[in-house]
Parts: sequence; C-alpha cells; structure tokens
Amino acid sequence: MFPILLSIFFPIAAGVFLLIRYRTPLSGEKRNTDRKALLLLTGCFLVITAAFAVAALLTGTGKDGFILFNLTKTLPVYFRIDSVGTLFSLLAVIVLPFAGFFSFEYMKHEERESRYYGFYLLAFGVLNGLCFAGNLITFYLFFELLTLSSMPLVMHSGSKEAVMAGLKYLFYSLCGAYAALFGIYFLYRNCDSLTFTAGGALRASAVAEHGGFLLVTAFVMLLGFGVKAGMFPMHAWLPTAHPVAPAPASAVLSSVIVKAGVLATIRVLGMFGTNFLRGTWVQTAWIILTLITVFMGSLLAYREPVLKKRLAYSTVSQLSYILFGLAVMNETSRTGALCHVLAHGFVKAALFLCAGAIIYKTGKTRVGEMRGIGKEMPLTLWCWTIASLGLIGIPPTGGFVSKWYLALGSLKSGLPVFDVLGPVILLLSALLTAGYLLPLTIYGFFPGADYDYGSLQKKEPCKLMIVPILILTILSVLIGLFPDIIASTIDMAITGR
Amino acid sequence: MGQNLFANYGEAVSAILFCIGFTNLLLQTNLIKKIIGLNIMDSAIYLFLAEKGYIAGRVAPIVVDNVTSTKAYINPIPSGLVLTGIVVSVSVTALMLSLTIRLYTRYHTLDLDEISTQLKREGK
Amino acid sequence: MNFICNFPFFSILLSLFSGTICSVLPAKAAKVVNRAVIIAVGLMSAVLLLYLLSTGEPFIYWMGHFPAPWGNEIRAGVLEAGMALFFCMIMYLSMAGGAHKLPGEVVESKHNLYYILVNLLLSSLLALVYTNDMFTAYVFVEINTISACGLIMIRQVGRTIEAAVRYMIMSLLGSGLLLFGLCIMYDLTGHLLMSNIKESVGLIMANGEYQIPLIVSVALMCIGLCIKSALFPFHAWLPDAYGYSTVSSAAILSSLVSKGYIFLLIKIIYRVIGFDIFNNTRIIDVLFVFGLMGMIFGSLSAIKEKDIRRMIAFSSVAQIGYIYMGFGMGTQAGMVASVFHILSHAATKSLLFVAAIGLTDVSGGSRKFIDLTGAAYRNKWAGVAFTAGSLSMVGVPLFSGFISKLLFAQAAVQVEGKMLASLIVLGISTVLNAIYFMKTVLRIYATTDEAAYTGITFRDMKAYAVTLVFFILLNVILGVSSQPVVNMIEQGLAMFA
Amino acid sequence: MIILVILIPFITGILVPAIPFRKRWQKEVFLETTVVLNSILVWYLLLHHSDSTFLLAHFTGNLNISFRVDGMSMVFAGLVSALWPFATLYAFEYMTKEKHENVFFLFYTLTYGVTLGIALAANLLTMYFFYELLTLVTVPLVMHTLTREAVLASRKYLYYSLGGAAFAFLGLIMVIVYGSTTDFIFGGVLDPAKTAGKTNVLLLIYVMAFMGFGVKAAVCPFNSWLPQAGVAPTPVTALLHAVAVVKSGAFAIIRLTYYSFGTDFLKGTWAQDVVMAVVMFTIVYGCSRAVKETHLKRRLAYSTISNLSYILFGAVIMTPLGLVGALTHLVFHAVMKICSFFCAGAVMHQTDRHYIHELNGLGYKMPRVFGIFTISALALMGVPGLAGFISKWNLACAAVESGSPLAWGGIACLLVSALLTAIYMLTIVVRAFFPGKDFDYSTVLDIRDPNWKMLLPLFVFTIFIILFGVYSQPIVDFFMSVAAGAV
Repeated sequence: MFPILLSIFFPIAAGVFLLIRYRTPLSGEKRNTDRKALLLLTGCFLVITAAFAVAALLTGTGKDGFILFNLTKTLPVYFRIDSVGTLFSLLAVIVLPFAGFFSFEYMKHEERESRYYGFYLLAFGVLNGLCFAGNLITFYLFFELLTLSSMPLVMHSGSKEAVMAGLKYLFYSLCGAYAALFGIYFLYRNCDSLTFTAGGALRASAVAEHGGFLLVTAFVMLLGFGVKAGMFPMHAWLPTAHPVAPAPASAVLSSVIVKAGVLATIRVLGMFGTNFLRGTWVQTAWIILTLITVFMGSLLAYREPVLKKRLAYSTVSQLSYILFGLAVMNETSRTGALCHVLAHGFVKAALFLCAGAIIYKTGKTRVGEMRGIGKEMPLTLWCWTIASLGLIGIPPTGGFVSKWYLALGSLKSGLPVFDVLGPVILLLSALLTAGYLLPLTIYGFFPGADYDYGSLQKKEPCKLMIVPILILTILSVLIGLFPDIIASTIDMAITGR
Repeated sequence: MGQNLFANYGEAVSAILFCIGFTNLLLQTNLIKKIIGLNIMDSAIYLFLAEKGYIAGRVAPIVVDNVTSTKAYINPIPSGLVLTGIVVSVSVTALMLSLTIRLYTRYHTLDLDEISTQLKREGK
Repeated sequence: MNFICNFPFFSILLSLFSGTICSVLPAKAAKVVNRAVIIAVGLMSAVLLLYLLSTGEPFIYWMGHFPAPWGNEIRAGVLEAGMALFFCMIMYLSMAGGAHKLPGEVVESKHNLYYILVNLLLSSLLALVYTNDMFTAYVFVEINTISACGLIMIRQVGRTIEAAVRYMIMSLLGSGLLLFGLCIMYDLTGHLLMSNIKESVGLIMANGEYQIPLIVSVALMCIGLCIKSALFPFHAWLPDAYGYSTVSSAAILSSLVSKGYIFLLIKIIYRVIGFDIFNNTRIIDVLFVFGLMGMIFGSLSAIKEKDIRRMIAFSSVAQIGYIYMGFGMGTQAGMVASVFHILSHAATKSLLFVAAIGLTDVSGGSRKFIDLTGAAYRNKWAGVAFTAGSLSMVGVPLFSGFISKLLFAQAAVQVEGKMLASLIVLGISTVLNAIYFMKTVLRIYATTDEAAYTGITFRDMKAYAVTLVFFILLNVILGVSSQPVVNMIEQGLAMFA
Repeated sequence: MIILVILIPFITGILVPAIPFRKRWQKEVFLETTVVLNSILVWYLLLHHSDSTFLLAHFTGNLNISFRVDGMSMVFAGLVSALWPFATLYAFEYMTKEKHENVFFLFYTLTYGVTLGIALAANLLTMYFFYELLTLVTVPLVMHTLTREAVLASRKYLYYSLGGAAFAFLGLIMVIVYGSTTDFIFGGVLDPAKTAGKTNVLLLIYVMAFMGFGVKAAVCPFNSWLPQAGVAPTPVTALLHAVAVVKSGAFAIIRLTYYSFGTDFLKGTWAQDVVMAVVMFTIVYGCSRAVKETHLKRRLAYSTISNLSYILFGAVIMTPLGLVGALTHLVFHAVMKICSFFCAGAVMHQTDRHYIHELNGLGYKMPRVFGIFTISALALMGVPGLAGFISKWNLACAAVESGSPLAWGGIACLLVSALLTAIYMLTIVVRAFFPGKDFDYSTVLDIRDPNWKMLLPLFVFTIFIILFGVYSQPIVDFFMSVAAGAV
C-alpha cells in the first residue's frame, strides 16, 4: 500500500514543492538562481519516485487492492496493481527518469526551469496513479490530472504557438475525457461497481434491457479515450503539440502520456467485456477508424518536412497499431498490441530524444537541413537508425515482434474483410514508416558528393543527453531479442491477474 | 317590429334625434356645433320623456273640478324630470359656452383640433 | 329612527351648503371651512360605519318622509359609509398635499372658488354614494362633472382649458347615454327608485317580455359610466386633464371622481339590475375584454410617456382596466377585488400625484424625466413616497397593490373561461407597471449634479411631508391588514342585495 | 428566535448609517461582529431546530407570514450564513476604493436578513414576500456606483425580477386556490379533488411560475440582467449574483416544484419536458456566451448562468436523486463561484484591470490569487477531487437513473458545458501564467497580492472546495435525507 501511495504522492508533493520553492520571485524578493540544487533535487526526486514505483511493482502489496478514501459512499478512490498496469507502469518508470535526465541539459537555456521540472514530477506521479488505479473513477481522476499536469509542459516555451498548442491539447483531451465521462455515468448505473474486473462488469439484466444504448455508450467512450491516443478524427492536437514542446517533453508525451489513452481503452474494454462488443457495429467502426489512422498517419508523416512534426504523425499512426490490435479483440492481437506499447514507447522516446539532441545542438528543425548530420553526431544518428528499424519492424527489434503478433491475430480473427485488409494496411504503413524515418539516416551519413566537409564540427551532445538515448535504444532492441519475457508478462495480463 | 316602430313614432324620432346629437357632439370639431349637438341630444331625451309621460286624452295633473281619480291625469313625474333635465343641460351648456369663449379669446379659433395643434406647438 | 341615520343626508347637505358659503368668504376662511367640512363629513361617515357594522342592517332614509315609490330616498349600508369615509380621507390628504402649490397654480382671487368646487365635488360624490334614486344620481353625476371640470380649468393655462373642454365633451357623451338608458329603464319599469326598479326588472326577466330594451338600457348606462370613468378606449381626455391641472385636482380627479362613477355602476349592477341578471348578459364579457385591453394599452402608453404626471395619468387607465376586469369576471370575488382595488388605487394614485409634484418642484418645475434625475435626493420625502407608491402599483407585498392583485388573481382562478386570459394579462401588466414605475424610481435616485438645484429639508414642507407619511401609512395598512377591509366589502356587497 | 436572525441584520443595517463611527475600523468591527454573531445564531437555530412554525403576521384568508426550519431551509440558510461573514470581511477591503460606504453596508446587511427570510419561510406567500423584498434591497447595491451603466443595469435587473415575480405570483395563486395549504410540505400540497380536470392549466401555470422564479436563476431567455448587473461592486456580484440572489431563484423553484406543486403531479408531464429543455438550453447557452465574453466579471456571470441551470436541471429531474444533485450543486457551486468572483474582485481591486486580455502575466505577480483562481476553475470544470466533480456526478447519476431520454441528453449538455467551462476558465489561467515570450514584465511591476482581509476568505473557500471534493459523504448524506423528505 505505501509504496503505491508514495509513488503517486511523493512526486506530486515534490513537484508542488519545486513549484513553490523555485517560483518566479515577486517584486522585492530575491531571486533564487541556484540551478544546481534544483537539478540535483529533481534528479533525486525522479530516482526516488522510480524506486517507489518499482518497489510497488515488486513487493506485490497492491495486488489485492485497497481503498484510499471515499469521494462519496459509492465512489471509492481505489488502487490495485494488475498486470496491464504493471506493463504501463514499467514503461513510465523507465522512460520518465531518462527523459528527465536528458532535460537537464536540454533545458539549460530555457526560462522558468523549475516550472518545467515541477510539472514533470507532477505528471510522473499522476502517471503512476493512472497505472495503479483500480476502478474507473480513480482512473478518470488521474486521467484528467494527467492532461492538466502535462499541459504546462507543452506550453513551456511560452511562445504564442506553444500556448495555442497547449490549449488545443487541453481542449481535445478534455473533450475526449468528457465523452468518456458520459459513458462512465451510464456504466455506473449498469454495473455492480466500477472496479476493473476481467471479462466485463455489466449486469446481465442491463445488457438485456438497453444493450443498444450501451453499445452507443461504449463507442462514445472508445472515441473519447481515443482522443488521447490520437485516433482519427481527433488526432489533430498531436502534430500541433509536439513540435512546440521541449523535446524531452515530446518524448514523454509521445511515448508514455498518449499511452494513457491506450490504457484507458483497455480499461473500457475490460468494463464492457470483449464478449459484449465482439461482432457488433462498434467493433467494425472502431477497426475502420484505427486503420484509417494507421495509414493516414504514416502518409502525413511521409509528407512532413519538420522533423518533430513528422515524429508526431508517426505517433498517430503507431498508436493506432495498438488500438487496432485491441479492436480485433483476440488474444494474439492483444499480445501484439501490448508488445507494441512497450516497443513503441522505447523507440519513440529514443527518436524524440535524438531529434531533441539534433535540434539542441544544431538548431535545425527540418529534415532537409540535416544533410550530413551523421558526420557531426554519429552516435546520435546511429541510435536514431537503430530505433527507426525498431519502429519499421525489422527483426530482431521489438517492433517486429509486436507487428508479427498483430498481423497474426488479425488473420486468425475471422473477421470479414478486415482479417486480411488489416495486415495489408499495416504492411503498407510499415513501408511508409521506412520511407519517412530512414531518409534522415541516409542523408545524415551520405550527404552526397557536393557536401562541404570542411565546415564539419564535432557536435556530439554531452553525456547527460547521449546516455539516455543509448539506454532507450538498447532497450528497444532488447525487448526484440528477448520477447519471451515480455510475452509471458503480457500473457499474464491477458489471463487476468 | 315595424308596427311597433310606427306606433311609438315619438320614441323612434327621439332616438334618431339622440343619435344625431350624439354624433355631432362626438365628431364635430367646431365647438359651437358640438354644443348644438349637445342640446339636440338632451332635447331628444326630453322629447322621449315627454312622449312617455303623455297619455292621449288625459289632462295635465292639476286638480280641477275635484276630479281626483288618477285615470284622468297624465303622470306628472316625467314632466318633472324634463324640467330638472333642462336645468341641468342649461347649466352645462353655459359652462361649455364659457369655456369656448376662453379658448376663442386665447386661440382665435373654434376648431378643437386646431387648438390642439397650437397647444402642441406651444410645447406646454 | 336613530339620529345617526340622518348623517348621510347631513353630510351631503353640509358640503353643499358650505360650498355656497365659501363663495362669500375670503380664501383663507374658505380653506378652513373646506377642511372642517371634509373632516366633519369624514367623522360622520365613520360614526355611521360603526353604527352600521353594529346593527348589520342597511337603512333607507326617506327624503321629506314620502314613502316609496313616490319619495326620494337615501340608502346607507356598510359599503356606502365606508366609501364615504374613505373618500373624505383621500380628499383631505390630497388637499393637504397640494395646498402649498395652490398659490402658484391658481390666481389669488379665485382661491375661494376653488374651495367651492371642492365642496361641490364632495357633496356630489356623497350623493352618488348614498342615493337610492336613479334620477338623483343622474343630476349629481352632472354636478360632479361640472365641478370636476371646474377643478381642471381653475388653473388657467391653455392646456387645462382644452383638457376641460375635452373632459366635458366626453363626460357629456357619457351622461347623455346614461340619461337615455335611464329613461328607457324608467319607461320599462315605471320607477326611479333603485329597489323598485329591481323588482320590476326581476319580473321582466321572468316574463321574457321587453328583455331586449332592458338589455339596451343597461348597456347604455354601462357605456355611459365607462366613458365617464375613462375605461380604455374612452380615455383620450384623461392624460391632459390629470396631467396639467393642479396637484390636488389631479389627485382628487384620478382617485375619487372616476371612482364615484364606478361606484355608481356597482350600485346599478347590484341594486338596479341585480347581480345575477347582469352576469347573464354579454355586457360583462365586453367589460372584461376592454378591461384587459385597458390594462395593457394604458401601461404601454405610460411607458412611452416622457412626462411624469402624464405617465401617472396613463397608469390610471391601466388601473381602471383592472377594476373593469374584476366586473367582467362576473363573480362575487371579482367584485370584491374590484372594490378593494378602488380603495387601493385611490390611495396609491393620489399619493403618486402628490409625491410627483414634490419631485418636479425641486427639479426646476420640469416634469420631464431627464430633469428629474436625482430628484429624490433633493426632496427625500417625496422620493420615498413616490417609491412606496410605485411599489404598491407594481404589487409588492406589504403594500395595498399586492392585496388587490392577490384578490384579482384568486377571483380569476375561479372563473373557468376567463382564468388564463386574466392571469396572463395580470402578469404582463405587472411587468409593464414595473417597467415604467421602476424606471422613474431609478431615475429619481440616479445621481446628478446636485449643485444645480437646491434641496428641500423637512422644515420647508412639514405639512407636505406629514401628508405623505399618512398616505404611505394608508397604503401599508391596506396592504398589511386587509382582512377587515375585505370583510367589510363583502358585508357591504351582501347588504346591496 | 427565528425572527431574530432575520431582524438582527435589518437592525444592524439601519444602524450603520445612523451611528456616527469615528473611525473606519470601528464600523468594520461592529459589522463583522454582528454578522458573525448572526451566523452563529443561524447555525445554532439550524442544529437545534424544532418542527414548530413561527407565525409572524396574518394576511388575508388563510395566508400568513410564518417561518419554519426544515431540510431545505437548513441547506440554504446554512450556506448563506456560512458565506456572509467572509464576504463581509472581503467587502471591507474592497470598499475602501468606493464611495457611499454606509449606504452600501446598509443594504448589504439588509440583504442578509432578507435572504435568510427566503430560506426560513414556512409557506409560499412568505417566501414570495421576501423574494420581492430581495429584489428591492439589492437594487441599490447594483446601482451603487451610480454610473450610467449601473443605472441601466439596475433598471434591467428590476424589470426582469419584478416581471418574473409577477409570473411566479400566478403560481402562488394556483397553490392558494388548488392546494390544501400554502405551507411547504415535501411532496406538494395540491389537492387532487380540486385539481381534477384542470391538470393542463395547472401545468401551464407551473411553467410560467418556473420561468418567473427562473428570472432570478437567470434561465434563458431571461438571463441578460445578470451579466449587466456585474457593474456592481464585486462583493455584491460575488455574494449576490453568484450566491444569494440567484440561488434564491433556484431555491424558490425547488420549493415550488417539490414542496408546493409536488413531483407526483409534475413528473412525466409535458411541463417537465418543457422546463427541462429550457434548462438544458441555458446550460449550453450560458457557457457559449461565457466563452465569447471578454470582460472578466461578465464571463463569470455567464458561467453562473450556466451553472444555475445545472441546479435547475437537477431539480426538474424530479426524483429524490435529482434533488440531491441540485442541492449539492447549489452548495458547492456557491463556494466555487464566490471564490472565483473574489479572485476576480481582488484582481480588479489591485490592478484596476477588467478585461481578460489585460490579465497577461499577472499570475506571477499575484500567485496566491491566481493559484486559488486556478483551483476554483478546475473545480468548476469538474475535475475529480474537487467539489464540482461531486455535484456533477450526482446530477448526472440522477439523470441516468431517471431513465428519461431527455435527461440523458441533459448529461450531454452538462459535458459540453464542462468542456466550454474549461475553455473559458483555463484560458484566463493560461493567460496569467503564460503571457507569451515577448511579454513586457515592466507593465506589471508594482502589482502584488491583496492583504489578508481579501485573502482569508479566498483561502477558506479553497479549503472548502478541496474538502467537499475529497470528503463529501456527510453532507451528501444530509442532502439525501432532505430529498427523502426526512428532515
């Protein structure tokens, strides 16, 4: 119980502490400019939080769940660790500290760093809460808080575009959250409790009575949470928010925070039960949407010249791989989906950090300008290349494993049309992925004969930046090398506990 | 209906006269004509009363030759009413005429609408 | 026969006689006589009222001791005595409230004439209230008209003379119709005393002969009195007459003269035709419709008005509409409400006229709203009084207007076909009332450049202020302890039958 | 005892201009003490109430002015008396910049008494009486600055309120005539024997009376007075136009619906559908206008319009759960909105800035005020863990429970409105904290947080927002028992 609570509330408290302690001085106050102390504190806090979270996962105290307090009699704030939660928590625990360390260097020249770190910690705590939430209300609580605490990260630079992008992110997310809330109200009425239970919590009598309306509700909820996961037609916030946010924030946003939408979708499926939804119009509609997103995202990314925006579109596309896996609703595809959560998480974090490093060092944002970058920052670009391969799905990276399962699941599903169409589109999209990721490698290492080698400078970033990138890249390869460990965890996730 | 009208021609005439007087009083713009209308209207009513009070073949209710039977005389009350009414209408007419004089000395016209427009022009 | 039974006769005679006396007295003495007579009559009426309440029986007083059907009669019941008392109170207060303005409004040499007219008016009103003879009623209606006309034109300005002429013309039309109707009635029944006519009317209705002439005669009388009391389409004369005459005249005219006619109409309805017979005619529907229209259009005209006195005058049109609506309902409750409204409107409207003059005085004599800005600060008493009057008109609880509204509404609910119409019009009319009265109230409390005018203190206008206080008290008493008054009205109406 | 709590503010109010205070603080102490004492008295009264009715005066017939404490009165009187002392404290500081202080405090304190009168009224007539009175005593407050704007606003306020009361009056008449009594009895007082065959007329009148009382609760299309009335000093706008006055409208509607006409009579009729549709429209309309509005207080006023209709939405669901939702939002919204209004007032008082585009960068200069503003904004949006979530949850659950598709549509309205709330509230917050890169901080150099008199109420309200958000069980339980007619 305590590790869970600590993993949630310690970072929140720490974040608030940073916000207050290092706030912008009022007129007449002395400015507190001790940057080193701030970084040190942040670093410690990040590590401690991660430690708490790992402890919570390892000790297994949260398996039985516990109620923290009751909002009202029927609305407990309830925490429980299950395997899906474990998986997502694992991702957060790994990505967030490293991206945090990366920021130490990256944020050097930004104003109001304390605000960034404060909200960063807040978001960390909230993410932990999200993963450990044991019922829908608790989940919703942290879901809202996640939006609110990550919004300042997007807006951080304070430029007009950033503020507008932050607001766009906020309103899209809230729109989705409220759509989901609509469903929660009805679930509350038609379930015995809002606690996550395997195989659906709907009352049989309710299903019999207004099953049709419940299907609508389910669809609304899937759409609503889908906003966070960038599902078409509500994906537009992603490509706006990512380019303006600081790179480490984009990394976290893209690799972890948007996964909250995926987690939410899994929870919704859990509440309704796949048996209730399988074969209904809801499934069909959902699959169509995900496939559109997969293809469209890749296509847009392919046409996008700005690097970070290209990555954002890529995220849109990749997340819908996961959603597609969930929408097919059989075990194989689900395994694939969960695998892809991890794979994409590590890869995308690595990619964004690479992009960040490049931008930080060279100030170039467009792919076209980055000719010859491999000569200047070879290590960074190697990492980029390896991670890219993971995303495209070249064995032995993690991406290959997950896409394999996805395609397999789809083919096994027996759905009309989509059992084949799905894998075809996934393949097409993978081709496009190669098309938009690899040019940087190619032009970076092979700038062409007319490239002016004379102006080359050594621009490899410092260790604080390169080490996180390296680790994340290695991880993305590792999960491909040892898929068994992952698969067994995921199997556990599917079977229930 | 037609028969009744003919039989009570006096009343019918007085009603018509009343209407004539009424419309004159209401619609004429000239003050003097209005007052004439007023008098026609009042007279019509007196005619009506007199017509009602008179019974053919009887005499005025003044006792002569000690005939005390009520059958011999007409009803004296309508006549009394007519007298009272005349007094009232005379006084009212007098008041109206005096008002007319005042207005005429001020505005040099007898047309009520004209007076109104002049008043509006005065703005008070 | 008890001595008290002489009081009605005494009061009529006293006021007539004092009128004659005043013509030879100097102005000061005339004023004293006038006041004394009003008080004396008021006292007599009060004693009479107490006597009647104690006996519980109305009595008939034979003028000159000729028995019916030959003699002339006076009849006194609770309602008559109460009305007489109330008329005296209002008249006294109105005279007192306008007294300080008199020198400015009327030529010095004509002051005693003014008091003659007032006395004459009082006597005719009393006669209208007490008489049991139709023709006497007609004669006093004319006397009333003449004296009212005199009161209007005593202030010698172009507008008042013109208004007097218009008033005269309309009144003459009305009284002509009344007289004609009366003659037909006499023709049909052969009687002039109300009680005797009623018997004959009963017979006529029972026989079925001469019904149409009877209805025609009733209609003629009704229309005649409606014209004289300024029911909606016949109100053209009213704003000028009330708007430009002296203060006391306006107060008396609006609150007493028209009410005298209305009271006569009530008597005709109850004592001559019979309540039930009257209600079976279509006439009440006509009265009802015109009452409603009066309520709306009177208020609309008032809203458009830019002159405070004319606005109050137009408001009278609306209020008379209320009274006729009560008649139109054709129930006992409606009648009670109407009678109560006669009282409440009389008390309120004279208050408003008197208060308005206080406000215009401190605004350079201008009656335009724009000049009244902030007047309530310059003359606080008048401001408060005007506010109280307005609130009563709008129907705020604690003031008399609320009770009449309450009674009207309660009465309306009991009438099947007319309920919705009357309730809705009542609501709309309240809104309209609120608009123009509250506009004025806010205007007089809005700020202004106070240096432009000099304020008035209590010391400058003791009599005036005291009058206002009495007026307000009267309003509040009617509003708070209305039950005895209502009981009295019910008792009085019962005595009519 | 009951009459005392209504009279004390009256007397205090009248004494304020009458006593020649030598120093300002003496007046403050006097006022604050009496107000606090009165509030304590009210709470004592509520906690030790008996069922007896206190008859003050007899009107005509069976109509009288009388007072009684029942569940609803406890909710409203408790709310009002809890907020008033803080608002008064806040007003002391705020009014240092305004003129005619004595007149202000006279009417401000009078309003306290009148509002308590509404809360404690035992029958419809008494409530109507105080309802009218409330309009009258608050008009001078709206008019306070005496600018042209203020006069126009107060004129509109008067027209609307009195006009509304005129139609509410019709409802009163119906209850007098068709009810067995005018007293408030849970479940309604209409006499079935009398109403037979007159159902439709009664329903029509109910709709009219609803709209009539709805004027004060700013139901569309009778809402335009509220934003205009924002010209009043902020303590007035905050306390009256976010709590006392507008909630009186909602309170009156609840009384009318649950205690006079009765839900048995109204539920499932066309009248319910009509009023629910109106309310739903208002919810969305108010929010949309708030988004468009650029003046800070007016934006909050539009937000109030929308939120009041949340309360009414709960009320017109006409189930006990709906009433619970309405009551929860009645209380919680009061705290949230007064908090955000006080923040707005603090900004205006400290900086003289009234429009939202002028708020750029103030967040760093007034961190406490804007921090609290952020919390109240989040609460209004309905973020879980803060008060707004609980009330919206109760409302939505009641709507789901009622099973009527229209009410389900209402949930959608609630959610759309929540999104719009986020837009209009958070843009302010974002402006304050993210003024843009090229923002010139020298323009906000001398601005700082207000002193403790203003901050203390803010902090207290914030604590309550959070407290209600995380631990609302006892109070919701209490509402449950009220809604079951048990108290």
